[in-house]
Amino acid sequence: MKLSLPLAMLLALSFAPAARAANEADYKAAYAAAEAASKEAAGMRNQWTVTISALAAARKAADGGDFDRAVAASKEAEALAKASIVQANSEKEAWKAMEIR
Amino acid sequence: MTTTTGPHPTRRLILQGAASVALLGLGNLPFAAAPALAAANDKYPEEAFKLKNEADAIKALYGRTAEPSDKIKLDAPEIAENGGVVPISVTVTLDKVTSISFFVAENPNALAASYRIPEGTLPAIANRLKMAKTTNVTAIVEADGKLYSATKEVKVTVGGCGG
Amino acid sequence: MKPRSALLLGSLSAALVAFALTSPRVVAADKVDPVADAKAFRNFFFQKFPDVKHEDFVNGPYSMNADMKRQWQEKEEFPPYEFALDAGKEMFATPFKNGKTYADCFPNGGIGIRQNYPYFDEKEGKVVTLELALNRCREANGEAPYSYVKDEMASLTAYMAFTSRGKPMDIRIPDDPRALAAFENGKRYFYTRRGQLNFSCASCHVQSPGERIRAEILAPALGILNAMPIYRSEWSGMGTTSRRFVTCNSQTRAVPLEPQADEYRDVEYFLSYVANGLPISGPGARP
Amino acid sequence: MASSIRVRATANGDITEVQTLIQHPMDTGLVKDAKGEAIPAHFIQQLKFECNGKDVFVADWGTAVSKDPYVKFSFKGAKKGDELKISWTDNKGGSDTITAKIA
Repeated sequence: MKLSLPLAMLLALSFAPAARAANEADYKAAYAAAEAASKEAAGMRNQWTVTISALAAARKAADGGDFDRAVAASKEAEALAKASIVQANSEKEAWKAMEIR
Repeated sequence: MTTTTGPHPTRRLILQGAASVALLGLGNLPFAAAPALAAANDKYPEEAFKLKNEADAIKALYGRTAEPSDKIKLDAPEIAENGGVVPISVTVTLDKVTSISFFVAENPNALAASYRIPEGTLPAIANRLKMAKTTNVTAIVEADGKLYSATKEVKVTVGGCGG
Repeated sequence: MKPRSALLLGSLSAALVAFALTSPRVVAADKVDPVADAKAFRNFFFQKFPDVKHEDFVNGPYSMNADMKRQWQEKEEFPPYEFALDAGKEMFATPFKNGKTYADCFPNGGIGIRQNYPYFDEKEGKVVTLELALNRCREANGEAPYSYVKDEMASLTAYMAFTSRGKPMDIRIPDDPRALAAFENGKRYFYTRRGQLNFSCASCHVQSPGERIRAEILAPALGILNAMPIYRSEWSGMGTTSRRFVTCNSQTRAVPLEPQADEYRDVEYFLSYVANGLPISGPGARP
Repeated sequence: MASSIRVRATANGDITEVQTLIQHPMDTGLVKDAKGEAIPAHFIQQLKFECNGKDVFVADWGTAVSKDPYVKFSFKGAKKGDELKISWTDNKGGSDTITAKIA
């Protein structure tokens, strides 16, 4: 039982900085970044359906005022959009390896 | 062959009597006793189609249980290509067959289809049924007042009942 | 969902990097040679499936699995696309408001010509598919175009395919750099991985035809469009080539392009050309 | 409007083989549409075949019969040119009838 006290404090400390709830401004910034990446992927005609659903989830969460989830969803959307861009770029040459010759 | 108009039950029975006599003329059919009443009525077996369990449905439709018979060749795929369209057919080498029905054990309602085989119609049917999931398909044949059955498992990967 | 997709994301980018490194052969910008490509493409399938008769490849999954083939043949006795076929025949004969019919837009009255589609239109400098030509015919005669993924278009192409049944696919590539570019673009699209699942058409239809993906047996890419349009039990309805491309994209979690986008027209051009000589078997029935 | 019933009846010798395909949704009532509401059950309950004034085949169908249902059977006692009357009724009181000549 004695050990758990410092452990609990340690945990609380590590969470302290992130404890501040995300607010609308954080969401707007995260969402804008995600949307930009998504548009770039669309420009390369290589969008993923999961990016779009993550963006929608972010908007829905933000509408509900849950900015923590909205930011998280925006970050996920951005990551997915970026991955689809990496895929599009790498496939510019990679497809030839699969071609039947 | 008498061609009377206005379809109603009594006309059907007279016709059947007349038909079997007429067919006698063709000489290839033994004189058949009037077909068993249980499955000859015109009424749509509403109750049987509502029952979930196969045994109850068979009892509701025919009033007794069936015994397996190797005279019923039940043809169904090993793995259904799609649960919504499963081609199932049956060929029966019993004689005086009056009714054939198909049951899919674990469908929402076990009884899928029931066919009445009047005099002169061959006891062989092909149809396409829906199957909710991997389960047994059973063909029940009523011949000369007795009930026979054949069963085959059909694997289903995509359920056919939708929803 | 979040931890799982992050994990998937990590593994995906790692795989991509590894993949890019391992492809040693940096291919010199070789000249586009459709004839050689087609020969290599067909030999790949003929060698991979030596006991499948060449013309049987157009039957897709049914050329790969005997039990499925039997179920298909039973369905073919009285196929579910019978209604689309009759509807298409009727629509083909019904004149537009201006009195013209589809027969006036197509060579030979639209009968027995499906095997020449898609073709490369030298005026437009692009590939024109049968579905596109049908809608252009409607618009030229003051009628609203049909949706590329709905039943009306499927009925028309079903009837036109039926009138060409058995005829060998006969796609020509004129000696025009834009046509060669379209063929190459189609080939590129066919082999390009897309969607979060990171599949290309080839991942399923070249690497693992005959195997199952969830409930379905994968069709070989050779002759995969010869049976279009198809009645799919899964859709319990007709599907045009456009509908098939769009759904395939979304199944790999890639956002589909608009129907009849250049890439779709070019990949149809590529897939049809490499299937030259194999019989038209549309309209088809599929799982 | 073209009939919902397609039929092929061919006689060889004394046996006539009949194949029928009927255009009908055969909804089970278990399927939900895009908006999540259940599509009400709508299926053919009885399908009758009459030839020369006699019932040659009667089908009682439930919700487990496939969409655009198909059935094949054969019967004796008819010949080329005879008329085969086919009629169905469904659970919503819908129905259709056609008469086809045996080929």
